[in-house]
Amino acid sequence: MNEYFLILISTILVNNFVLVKFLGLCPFMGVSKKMDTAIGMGFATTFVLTLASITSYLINTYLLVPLELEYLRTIAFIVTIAAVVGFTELVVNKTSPVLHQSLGVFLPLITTNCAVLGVALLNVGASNSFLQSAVYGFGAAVGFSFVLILFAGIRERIESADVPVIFQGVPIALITAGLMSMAFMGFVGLANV
Amino acid sequence: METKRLDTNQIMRQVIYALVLGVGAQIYFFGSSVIVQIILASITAIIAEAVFLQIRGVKIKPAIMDGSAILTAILLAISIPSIAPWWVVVLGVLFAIIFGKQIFGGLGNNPFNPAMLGYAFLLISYPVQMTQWPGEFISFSQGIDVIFGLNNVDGLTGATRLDDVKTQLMLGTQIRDINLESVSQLWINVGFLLGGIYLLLRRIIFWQIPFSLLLGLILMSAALFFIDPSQFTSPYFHLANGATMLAAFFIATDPVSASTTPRGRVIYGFFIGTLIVIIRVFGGYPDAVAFAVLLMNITVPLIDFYTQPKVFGK
Amino acid sequence: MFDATSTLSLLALLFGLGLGYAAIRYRVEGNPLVDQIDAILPQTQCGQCDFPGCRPYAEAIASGEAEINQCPPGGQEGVDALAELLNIETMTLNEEHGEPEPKRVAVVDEDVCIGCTLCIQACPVDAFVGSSKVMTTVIAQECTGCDLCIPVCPVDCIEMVEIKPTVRNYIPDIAELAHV
Amino acid sequence: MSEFAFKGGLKLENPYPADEIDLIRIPLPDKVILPLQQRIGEQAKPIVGIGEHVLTGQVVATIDDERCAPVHASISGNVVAIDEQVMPHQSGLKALCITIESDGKDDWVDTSIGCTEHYELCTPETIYNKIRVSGIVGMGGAGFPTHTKVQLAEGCHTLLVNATECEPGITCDASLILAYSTKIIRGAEVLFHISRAERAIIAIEDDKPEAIALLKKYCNNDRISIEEIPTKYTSGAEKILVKSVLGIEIPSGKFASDVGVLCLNVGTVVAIFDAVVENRPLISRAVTVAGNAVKVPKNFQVRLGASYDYLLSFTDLEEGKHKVSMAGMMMGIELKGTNYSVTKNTNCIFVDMDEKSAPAKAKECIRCGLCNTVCPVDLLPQQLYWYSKGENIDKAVDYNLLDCIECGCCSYVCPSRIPLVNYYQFSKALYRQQVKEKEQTDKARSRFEFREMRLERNKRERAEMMEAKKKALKEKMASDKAQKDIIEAAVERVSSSKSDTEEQDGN
Repeated sequence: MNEYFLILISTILVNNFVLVKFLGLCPFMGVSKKMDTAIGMGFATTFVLTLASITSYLINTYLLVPLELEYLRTIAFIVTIAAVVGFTELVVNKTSPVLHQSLGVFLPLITTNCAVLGVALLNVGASNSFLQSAVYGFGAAVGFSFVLILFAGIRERIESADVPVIFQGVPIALITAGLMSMAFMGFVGLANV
Repeated sequence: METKRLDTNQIMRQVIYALVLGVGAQIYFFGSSVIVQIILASITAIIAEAVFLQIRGVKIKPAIMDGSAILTAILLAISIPSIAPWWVVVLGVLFAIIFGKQIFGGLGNNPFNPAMLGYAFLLISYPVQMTQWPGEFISFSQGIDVIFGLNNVDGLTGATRLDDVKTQLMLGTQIRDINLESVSQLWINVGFLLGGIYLLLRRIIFWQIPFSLLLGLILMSAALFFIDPSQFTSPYFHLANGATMLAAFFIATDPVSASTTPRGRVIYGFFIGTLIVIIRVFGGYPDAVAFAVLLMNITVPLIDFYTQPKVFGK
Repeated sequence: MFDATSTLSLLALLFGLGLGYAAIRYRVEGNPLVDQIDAILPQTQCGQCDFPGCRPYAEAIASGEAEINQCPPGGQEGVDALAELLNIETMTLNEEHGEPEPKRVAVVDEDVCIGCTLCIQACPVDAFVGSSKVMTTVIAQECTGCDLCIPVCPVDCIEMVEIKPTVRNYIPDIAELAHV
Repeated sequence: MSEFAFKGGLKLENPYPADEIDLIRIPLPDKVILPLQQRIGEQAKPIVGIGEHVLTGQVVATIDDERCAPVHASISGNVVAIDEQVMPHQSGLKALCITIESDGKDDWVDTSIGCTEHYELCTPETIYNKIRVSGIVGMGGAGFPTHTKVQLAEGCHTLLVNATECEPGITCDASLILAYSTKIIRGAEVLFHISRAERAIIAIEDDKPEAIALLKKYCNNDRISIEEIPTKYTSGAEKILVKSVLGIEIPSGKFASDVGVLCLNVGTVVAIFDAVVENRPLISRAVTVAGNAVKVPKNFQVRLGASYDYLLSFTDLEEGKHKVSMAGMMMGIELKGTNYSVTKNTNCIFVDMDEKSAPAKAKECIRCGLCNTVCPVDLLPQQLYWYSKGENIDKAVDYNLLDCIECGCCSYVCPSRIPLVNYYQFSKALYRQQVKEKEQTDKARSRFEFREMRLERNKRERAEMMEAKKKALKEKMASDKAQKDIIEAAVERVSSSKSDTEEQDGN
C-alpha cells in the first residue's frame, strides 16, 4: 500500500512529468489557455495514460517478451497508444463535441505526447508490475492534469495582466511555467521512486 | 469599522516599519552586516526597476515611490544569510524584480511572491552560500570583508539550526541527542511576531493567513511528533526556528500573490503551514518557506475561484 | 522476421477492428463545427466574404475552402475568435473584402421611393416592408446594415445612417480611468 | 432597532452636517428644460409645438409604452425650444428636451378631476393609472416608473417606506419628512388601498431624532410602524434595506416585489399622495446641495427642469474652481460644469472645491481585499476589477458582476484609489451591448435562414409546379398519342378491311 502511495506522490509532485521531467510540454502549453479546456484535457490524458500504460504492459509482458521481440517495443507501444487515443477521440467527440472542438488538434496529438510513450517505456525500464504500471501511469496523468489545471488558472489571470508587449502570449506562459517548475524543486527529496 | 484610509504607499511603508524589531534581533545576534545586505538589495531593486520601466517607456517615479520594490528587496535581504557574498543578494534581487514582478507588468500583476522567487532561485543555484549563517556575532568591518570578499574570513560560518538538525538526523542521531535550542532564532522569530501583531492591529493584514499558517504548521508538526518523537522535532521547534514568523506575517500575507477570499486565505495559509513542515522534514531544502509559499501561489487562482463568498441573494 | 511482421500486423488488425467498431458505435451526425463558426459570424449576411450569407461562409471555412479573414463586419475580433475556435494562428483582416465600419441601418427617403420592390428582393433578412408601386420602408431593428439594398435601388433613395451613441447605450471609456 | 444586520457597508460620519435640514421652497425659475428620455423605454414624443402656451402640470410629451410615464410642464409659460440638450450623465451626450419660459403666473391645469380624498371609492386600476399619468418615478435616484413597481407588487404583504438617505451627506429625505410627515403617513394609507399590504414599515436611520419624533407624532394608524435602523452606508439600497428590516434576502436578479415587499422612497410616497389626493402631477422635488464648496448645505424644493445654476444661486459657494457632481460623495457622477437641469432622479448636487478633492492618482491593485470586506453584497471587487480592466467580461460575469449595486464602498476604501465602480459600469455596459448584439445576430440568423427556406420553398414549389405541368402535358400527349394510335389502328383496320373486301371483291 505504502509503495503505491509513494509512486503516486512521486509521479504527481516530486517527479512531475511536466514540471520536473519536462515531458508533455506541447499540450501543457497548447491547452492551458482556458480552465475548462484544461480540465477536459486532464481527463482525456488521464484516461489515455492509464489505459496506455496498462495495455502496453500487457503487450510487453505477454507478447513481446515471450516472442523475444523487445526491440519492437517502441513501435508496438506507439501503435497501442495511437489506438487508445483514436478510441478516446471518438468517445469525446460523441459525448462532448464542444470539448472535442476546444481540444482541437491536441487530442489526436496525445499520440505523440512524449509523456505517454515515456510512461510506457519508463514502466518497462523500472520493471514495474501490472498494478505498479497502472498506478504509475495514473499518477503521471494526475500530475499532468494537476499542473495543467493550475497553470490554466494562472494563465487566465495573467491574460489580464499588464505584461510588456514582447512577452505577451507564449513567452510569459513559458516563463511562468519555468517559475512553477522552480517551485516544484521544493519537493526534491520528498520521495524517491 | 471606521478605518483611516491608508493608501498603497503608506501600507508598504507600514510593513517596512513593522520589520524593524525582527531585523533588530538579527543585528543583535549576527552583527550589522544585515544592514549592508538591505542597502545593497534596495539599491539593486530600485535600479533594476527603473531600468526595466525605462525600457518599457513607463513612468518610473510612481512605480518606485510605491515602496513595493524596496519591500521585496528588504524581505529577500533579511532572508538570506547576512554574510552571503554581495553578488548573491544582487542576483537574487534582480531575479525577483525582473522575473518575479516586472515581467508580469509590475506591482499587482505578479502571480508569485517576488522575494520568495528570488530566494528559491538563489537556494537552487547557490546552496553553499545560501546556507552559511554567521556562527557568532560579527563586527561591521568583518561583515564588509566577508560580503565583498576583501579578506578570507574563515571560521565565522555555521549552518542554521534547521540544517544542523536535518544533517544530524540523516546521520542517524536521535532527536534527544541534538541541541535544539537556538536563542538567536527564537528572538528573531519573536521580533517578527511582534511586528506582525502590529500589522494585524493596524488592519494592514488580515488575520486569516497568519493564523491558519501557524495552525497548519503546528498541526502538521504535532502529528509527526505524536507519531515518533524520536524522529521528528516538536511544534515548538518549528515555530521558533527558521523564517516561520517572517513567513506567517510578512511573506505569506503579500496580498498580490495570496488568495483574496476570506475562506481562500484560510486554505492558502493552512497549506503553506503544512508544506513548510513537510518540506523541512522530508524535503531536500530545510529552509522550506520559499517553496511552500511559491507552491501555494500556483494554486491561488483555483482557490480564489472555488472559495468565492456567497453573493447576496444567491 | 516473420514473427515480428506477423505480430505487428496482428496487433494492427486487432486495433483496427476495435476502432472500426468504435467509429460505428460512437458515430456523430452532422458537423457541429459549422454551427460554432456561424455563431461567431456577425450575421450581417452582407456577402462581402464572397459567399451568399454567413452560413455558407461558415460552411466554406469548415471545409477549408475559405480563409477566416474575409469578414469585415466581424472585425479583427471576429477573426481572432475564429482563430481561437479553430486553434490556428490568427491573421489580419483581408482588406480586399472591405474594412470594418461602425454599425449602420438603412433609411429610405420616402418621398423619392417609387415602390419598385427591388430592395425587398435584395434584402437578406427581409427587413423591408412594402409592395409594388407603394412606398417601401425599413424595420430598423431588423436591418443588419449589409448595404445590399444600395446598388439595386434605381432612384438612390436608400441611405445608410450610422447609429449614434445615446445616453442609453453609452459605454464609458476605461482608458480614461487607467492609472499612471 | 432592527434585528437583522447586513454584512459590509461603511459607517461614515456625515461630512457635511446641516444645522437645519428644513426644506426651502425657492421662487419659480425663469426657464425649465425637461428631458424626454427617461430611465426606461424609448424617448417620449412631444405633443406641444414651439411657441405654444402651457399650464403648470400640463402633459407636454407622451409615450406609447405602458411602462413609462409622460412628461409634464413644471411651470406655466411658453414653449421656446424643442431641441437636443446636454444630459446630466457621465457621457456628456445630448438628448431631446423641451424648454419652457415662465410667464411668472404658475397657472395650473385643472386639478379638481380625480380621486381626491375619496380615493377609497376609486379602483386600484384607476389609481395605478393616476400614478402613471402623474409621471411618478422612484425618487430615490433610480427613477424606475412607480406605477409599474406598484402593479408588480400587487399581492405584497409589506409596504416598506424607505426614509433612509441614499448616501452620507444627503439630507433631502429627512427634510421631506420634516415638511410632509402627514403626507407620508397618508400616502402609505393610499398604498394600503391599492395593494394587499397588511402593514407598512417606515425605515429611518437612527441619527435623525427630529424626523423620527415627527413621524411618530403623526402616525395614528396602527398598521404603520416606524423602525429605526443603524446609520450605516448602503442601508438605503433597496435590497439591503429589505434584508436589514425584514430579514428577507432578495434573490439575485429578482426585485423586492418578488418577495412580497413594496419598497418606496419617502419622496415617491409624497408624490403618490399629491397625485392621488390632490391631483397634482410630479413637477417638483427635494434636492440637497452640499459639498465642501458649499458653506451651509441646504435642501430645496425645486421645480423639475430648473437649472443647477439657478439652484446654486441660493447657496453660498466658496470662491474658486468647483467640481460638480450629481448625487453624493459615494455614488456621484462628475459633471462638466453646472449647465444641467434638475430631473426626477436628481436627489443631490455636490459642489466640491476642485483642488481639495482632486482624486489621488490611481495605482495598481494590490489585491489587499479591503474592498471585499466592505461590499454589502459580498462580491469580490478586486476580481471584478481585474477582469473588467482586461475586458474579460465573461469572467467578470462569472464573478457575479451583475449583482453589483454600484454603491461605491469599494472605491472609497481602496488604498490604491482605483475608481472601481467606473470599471464595473464599463463592463456592465459592455455586457449589455454584447447581449443585445447576440440577440440581434440570432434574430438576423433566423430571418436569413427563414428567407433561404422561403426562397428554396418557392423554387421547389415552382419546380414542382413546372414538373406537374410537364407531366400533365406529357400525359396529355401520351393519351393523345394513344388515341391517335387507336384512330390510326382503326383507320388501318378500316382500310385493310376495305382492301380485303376489295380483294374479295376482286375475287
